[in-house]
Amino acid sequence: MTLTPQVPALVVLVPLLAGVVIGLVRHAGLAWLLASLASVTTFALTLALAARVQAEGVVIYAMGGWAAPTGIELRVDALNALVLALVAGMAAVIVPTSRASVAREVPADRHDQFYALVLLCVAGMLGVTATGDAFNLYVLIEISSLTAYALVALGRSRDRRALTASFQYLIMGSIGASFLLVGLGYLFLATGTLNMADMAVRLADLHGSTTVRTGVAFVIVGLSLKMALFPVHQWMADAYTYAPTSVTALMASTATKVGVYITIRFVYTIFGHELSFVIMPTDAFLLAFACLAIVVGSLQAIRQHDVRRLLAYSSVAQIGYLVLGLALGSALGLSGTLVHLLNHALVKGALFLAVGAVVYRQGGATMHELTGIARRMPLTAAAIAVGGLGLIGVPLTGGFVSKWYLVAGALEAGLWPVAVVVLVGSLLAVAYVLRLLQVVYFGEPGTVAPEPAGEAPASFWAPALLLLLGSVALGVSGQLTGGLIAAAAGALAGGAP
Amino acid sequence: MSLLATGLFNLLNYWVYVSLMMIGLYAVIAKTNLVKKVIGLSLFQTGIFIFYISMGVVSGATTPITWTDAERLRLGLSRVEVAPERAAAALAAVEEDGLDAARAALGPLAPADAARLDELLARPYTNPLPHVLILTAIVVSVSTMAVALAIVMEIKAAYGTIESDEIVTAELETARAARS
Amino acid sequence: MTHVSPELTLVIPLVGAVIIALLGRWPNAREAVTLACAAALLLAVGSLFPAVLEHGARPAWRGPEVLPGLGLVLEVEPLGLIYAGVAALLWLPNSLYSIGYMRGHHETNQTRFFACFALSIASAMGIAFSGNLFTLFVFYEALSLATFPLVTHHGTEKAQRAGRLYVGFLFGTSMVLMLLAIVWTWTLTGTVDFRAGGILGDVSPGLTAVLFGLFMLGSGKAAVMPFHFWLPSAMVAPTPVSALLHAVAVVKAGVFVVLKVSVYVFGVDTVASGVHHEWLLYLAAATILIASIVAMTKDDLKARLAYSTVGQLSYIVLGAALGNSLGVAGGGLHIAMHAFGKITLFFCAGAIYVAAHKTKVSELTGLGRRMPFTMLAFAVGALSIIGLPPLGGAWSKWYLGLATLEAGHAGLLVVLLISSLLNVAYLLPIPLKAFFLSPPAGDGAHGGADEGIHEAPLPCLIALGLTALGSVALFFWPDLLLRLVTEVAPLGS
Amino acid sequence: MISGLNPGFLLMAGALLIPLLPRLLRQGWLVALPLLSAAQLLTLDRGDRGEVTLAGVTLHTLFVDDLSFTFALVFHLALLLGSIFALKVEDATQHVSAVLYGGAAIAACLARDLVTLFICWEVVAVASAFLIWAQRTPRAYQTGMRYLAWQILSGLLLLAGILALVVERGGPAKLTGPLVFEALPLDGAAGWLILLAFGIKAAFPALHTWLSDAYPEATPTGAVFLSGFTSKLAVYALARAFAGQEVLVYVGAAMAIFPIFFAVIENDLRRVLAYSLINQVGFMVVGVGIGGLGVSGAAAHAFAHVIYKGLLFMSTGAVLFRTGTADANQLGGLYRTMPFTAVCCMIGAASISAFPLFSGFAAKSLIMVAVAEDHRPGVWFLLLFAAAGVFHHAGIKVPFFAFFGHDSGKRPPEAPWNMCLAMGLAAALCIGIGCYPPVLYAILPGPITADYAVYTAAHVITQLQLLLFSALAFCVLMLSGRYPPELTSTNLDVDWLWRRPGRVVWRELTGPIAANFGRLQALLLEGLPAAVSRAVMRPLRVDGLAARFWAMRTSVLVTVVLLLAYLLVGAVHAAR
Repeated sequence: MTLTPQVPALVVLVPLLAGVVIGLVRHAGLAWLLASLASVTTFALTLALAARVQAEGVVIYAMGGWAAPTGIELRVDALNALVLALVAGMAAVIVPTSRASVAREVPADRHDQFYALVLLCVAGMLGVTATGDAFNLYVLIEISSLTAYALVALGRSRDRRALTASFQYLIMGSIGASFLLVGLGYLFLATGTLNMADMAVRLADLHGSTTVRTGVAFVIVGLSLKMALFPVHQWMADAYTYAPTSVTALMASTATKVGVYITIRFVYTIFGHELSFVIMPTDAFLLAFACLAIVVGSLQAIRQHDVRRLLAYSSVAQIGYLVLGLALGSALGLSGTLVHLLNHALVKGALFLAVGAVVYRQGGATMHELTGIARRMPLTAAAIAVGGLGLIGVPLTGGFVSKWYLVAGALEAGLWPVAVVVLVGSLLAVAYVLRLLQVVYFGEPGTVAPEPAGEAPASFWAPALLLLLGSVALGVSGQLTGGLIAAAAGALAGGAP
Repeated sequence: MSLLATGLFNLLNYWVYVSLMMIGLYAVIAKTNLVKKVIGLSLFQTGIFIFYISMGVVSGATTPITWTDAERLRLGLSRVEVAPERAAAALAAVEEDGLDAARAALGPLAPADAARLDELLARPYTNPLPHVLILTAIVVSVSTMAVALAIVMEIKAAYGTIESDEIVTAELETARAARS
Repeated sequence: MTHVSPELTLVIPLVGAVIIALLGRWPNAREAVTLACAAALLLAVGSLFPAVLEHGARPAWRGPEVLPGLGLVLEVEPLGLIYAGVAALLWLPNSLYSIGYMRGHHETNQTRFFACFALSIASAMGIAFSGNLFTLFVFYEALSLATFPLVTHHGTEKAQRAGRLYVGFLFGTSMVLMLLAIVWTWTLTGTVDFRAGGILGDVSPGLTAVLFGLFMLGSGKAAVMPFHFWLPSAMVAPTPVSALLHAVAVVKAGVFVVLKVSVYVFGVDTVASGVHHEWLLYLAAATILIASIVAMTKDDLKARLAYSTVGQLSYIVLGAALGNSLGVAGGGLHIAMHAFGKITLFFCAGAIYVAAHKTKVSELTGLGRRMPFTMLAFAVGALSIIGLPPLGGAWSKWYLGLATLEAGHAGLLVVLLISSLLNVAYLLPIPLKAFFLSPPAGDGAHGGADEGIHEAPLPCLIALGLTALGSVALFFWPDLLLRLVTEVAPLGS
Repeated sequence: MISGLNPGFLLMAGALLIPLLPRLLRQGWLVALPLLSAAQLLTLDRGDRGEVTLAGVTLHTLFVDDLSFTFALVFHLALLLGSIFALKVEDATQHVSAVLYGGAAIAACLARDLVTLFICWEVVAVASAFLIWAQRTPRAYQTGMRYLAWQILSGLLLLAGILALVVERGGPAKLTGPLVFEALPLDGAAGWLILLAFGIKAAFPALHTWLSDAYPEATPTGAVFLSGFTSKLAVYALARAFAGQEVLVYVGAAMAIFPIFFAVIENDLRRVLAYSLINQVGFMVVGVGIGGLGVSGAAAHAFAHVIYKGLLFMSTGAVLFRTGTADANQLGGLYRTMPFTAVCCMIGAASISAFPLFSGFAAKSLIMVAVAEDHRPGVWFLLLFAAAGVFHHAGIKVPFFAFFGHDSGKRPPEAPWNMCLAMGLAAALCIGIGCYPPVLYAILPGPITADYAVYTAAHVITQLQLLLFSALAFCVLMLSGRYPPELTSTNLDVDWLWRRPGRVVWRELTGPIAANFGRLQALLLEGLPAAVSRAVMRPLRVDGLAARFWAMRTSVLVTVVLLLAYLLVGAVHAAR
């Protein structure tokens, strides 16, 4: 029997099963090994899947052989093949290299649990991305979220505030998921189906009845919560600050991206252009909050003393960019969102890894502890520097490409104030990044701060630099991602009536 | 008055679900006790369950079990006064030509019986899908509760309290101590 | 005629920066690398001149594409060659001077200083030879970044504040205004390439005016008021950095962008035909006058020079905004003329600081007896800035003056002439008081207060002597420059 | 020698060598340089040469005709005499600037085109100012700055005029050849601007204050050079460009008259000479304004004037050098110990007063004749009055108060040999030209010929009458004690206008700019960020520790509000 036709299912099942298995082995090393193997395998599978999508077009996999709409199907096109590869790729980089930081930050008897949770979380996110069924989506979201709450709480051995952060995350996450559930209920009520493709077809015929509109409202607000879109972003700042380093790195680079992916899926594929942008003012709603997110998130980032918190607020702003692009409702905007999605995942993952290295060596990641680390930890510092520049969107990083698309998209739509907001946002990014770099490179340790220890283990800076390499590649080679992104954006925007 | 009554009673299930959600959210917002917050969350989710369950209900519908026409007719005949041979003929006809032919074969009935039979034969079944879904959602909700309560326990262990304002005070003091 | 490929002009200083960073422990070797790179770069850029002028070649290099049709492109053209030539030519004396200054002054972090300096030069080369707006923007930002550690070199609170202003104004203008204009141009025309005659032909006049404003104000390095504050505050940096900012690379990058954009994106004729460019003329004129008046009130020598630069830069902005080829020619010439004059002045200011530890204009009275050579060079530089023959500054003023009259703005000629008088008023007293007045009396026991002051270290003197001679030479041999500017903007048109 | 080389350039290049030479060699070089340059001048043929292209501008740096030759020659003389006079000055700055100054003036005279003229014009301006600063006193420094400001203003006006001319002629592209320096019409901005530029250097009324202000502050030797070049260069330029322009006649007449009054009440003898210089230049300007013979007269007068004015400044310079002062009230009776200087001074005074047999007579009479021939009796009388006036203050007052008058008790030694030599040579020239004018007439431009008869009875008698009555007036005034006393005082001249009210206007204009600029800077760099910080950043502080549960609470509330808002907006949107 050949496994090739089963690849879409395996992408979800491998980490899921691996997570379950790891939960049963009570051995830290073995757990790490299995988790690493599983994550790398999953990544390979997603790559294979992406190759297949590129060759064949949309890949549909009926779970258990039940055809849609009765059965649950996995449906992979260019867009979610990209996101799948991203999520699995980040996991494949972060999980195998997380051993040192996990050893430092998580109690020894919890290592197996840790890896099990991580894999379950990844499985949840992959499932969310791959599924073609709306209710299935809700369940998988909750799988990834529940594991994420637990993972955040694991940070308590370093700082008990992880617990309160986790609790807040749980409350907000659950409310968000519940809103999504209510919204799906209304849509189901109106269409009688939960298959996304099917739902899309039927919604197009309904022309926005009250039920449909209520459903759309619940879905969009629920997803905003899940994406941590301003003004419901507060949970993210806390969770990212206190979670174990590798968890933050993984979640910052994947969880919100999956949220954005789902939003794209709902807004473009399921609701369609007319329902989203003509009947409902989703574009205005999202644009307004995206702009606010960019400005307020960046301003808050400028104020922060703790670098992880700074990066978390920067994520709030970056999510603003992502949402802004998708709310523009054009191929340019969507391309911007997709490039930014990739770039921000790479950059933010790398930055949290580098900050993790500092935590590993210095015991914390406030400005105080980062002072002058460039002398002793040049590679970590380099990762912070390049990552910071990527956040700003300096030319030759992926961030610039996405910024370009977003500004062009806004101008194309005649929304020059939005373009200005995008640019002002990157200016504010300059402010917090340069402040950080000034401390890292030009700070004088010894008088105000502890003398830095040596360079952190390679398992911190090597993956960080690898990810940044990806960001730079994204920035200098339009061809690298251009094909996939253009296909995805074209399919979505072109699919609109 | 009648409009209000219609609105109130016809949409009763919605009112219930919305009320439950609001009560739950209120608890989440207003209560300082973390367990109460969790309970509020649970109430909130329960409201959603009601919404889903009521959504699948069709008044007067049968249970959502797959019936053949013959089985349905047999059930209907058991509820009305009808001659056995006509019943047999109808059952034969339904096998051959479907319900309409069977109804014709049955011949005239007492008006009350006729209406009852027609109602029985035409009655839809309730949609089972929402109920199935909500089973899953309940599982999710229970898991959420479990995780939430676990975290609350940990908070109690770490802070010695589950009152949010006391936790804040404790944190503030820690921060102040760290600063000085 | 053989010439180097344009990307080599970037590679030389880039590689230099890396080697410099690695040689931090061997200062002599490090400085040798700096000088060798400067010399190599000079040769490389020099080899491009005959190719462009004699053979009409436009050597180009295409780098990676970031978006379809949007990539790093270097293309050598005459205007860029002026800027690149100035930067490459002044890097050598500036390096020489830096060595004398940094050692004479026992500065810390010298490795970082020289490495960042080389990076700045690489960025300047990128700006000079950029073949499209995107490349221009990339290197423009790179220059800001590379110079940031130089501005905050001392790490003091004042330096950091200067750094914040520097970043705030430069990134603020470029990232918001200039980038917006670039992307807008791209969405409107589908291209960001520099083309003779401009690329905005099909764009409506109103939008053209908006873009013009965005581009001109977006080039914050041109320090047009009120975007000039970063420049005086950046004076806290070591003097070689000030020289880099004011003469070699940074502010010249700003005005170069202004010129290049008006010539190759808008086209000289478009600038002239629009009614919306006039505000820039008045803004530039106001900047010229106000900066001079403010310069007079400054007792701090470097602050005075900084405001002088602010005023002088607006000469070039004026040239670009006048919308005729004479203005472009004048502006192009002034890039070089001002560079040589102002670098001399800064070299002198630094030499005075190293030798005498004096920073105030009022303290320099009578210093000419102790530092005659420095003060003489200062006078030469000052006269060139004022624009008196036989110094280079006269020619740029000549063409700018012609341009104002040709454009029918006689009032602006008056502004230029008043500015010359004001320049006399705030620049010339410095060397004159140094030479012809007695120093303030000392405390009696040691004779004069200037007892024991000698000329600055020899490398400094050589450097400032060279640049002062350069100012003179530019009067007698401006032909090369003139051929370059007339290639860009034929005077017959 | 070198064909096509403007001798002025030779001088300017040679000037740069001066500081490098040891003392003796330097002195030799100072004398040799003007001689070398003069030799170059004398070998030059008439005509247009020395084509250079600078910055796309075609320059013809050398043009010799009678007019330019006359001025170039006398400038050489002035430079030579001045250099000898200043031979013993140790300060290389003065030598360099003097030779540069003279060289630039000569180069300017011999320039064919306006751009070369402008370049030399500016060098003249800057180089000459050093002769004032070299006095090295705060007062001299200030004066020098004022002087320079005027000179630069003149240069800028010239530049503006040239630029306007280029544009009037169709722009630089149309201008294939040089921008020839020739007669300029006064029908556009260009002509007037250039006239104004020349006018400043020629010390037109109200534009003259730099002269009377600066020359007395120059070094003893510097004043000699200053008196020689600047204003005569302006006369040359006027003669070249504006010969025959009516307006110059009136301006010149005014120039000849008004300084007399200032000169009479002035105490500083060098300032007296400065005023008389303006007066003499007035004669020349009138000559230029009349044109024809007038131009010849102006050239002749300039030639003579350079020498005798130099001589006068040399003698007062020698006095200043020996006694440290040139104030009339502190001098007197110096003839006892400085007889040679006194004699030379009197020869100079006689020349400036146009005594027959002295150079002034030979030159000035040409102008008077030209005025008369042009039928301008009013101007003629004015000039006559001016001539009387100049005899009064320069011819009598200067030698009288310095060498005779009341005895100051000072007994300085005779001037050094080099000064005496210079004065002697100058005096000889004054007498030589006065006795044998055809030497001068031979080189003059215009309709004059060498056999022009200057010593006609009418000329001589008119002049002598004038001089004698003037002398009589002086004597009467002196004897009756009504002559304005020699006091240290400041004469109110038009420069008061820009020294006092001008300063106030300037302060009122620029003060607010500078002050408001500072305020704007504070606002932009400190006030605005602080305000933004207050308005924006402070409310953002909700993310502190204390806010966490509050934040959760708000987050939930916000979520609900968001939902309701979106539903509402959606409903409204759909209803539309």
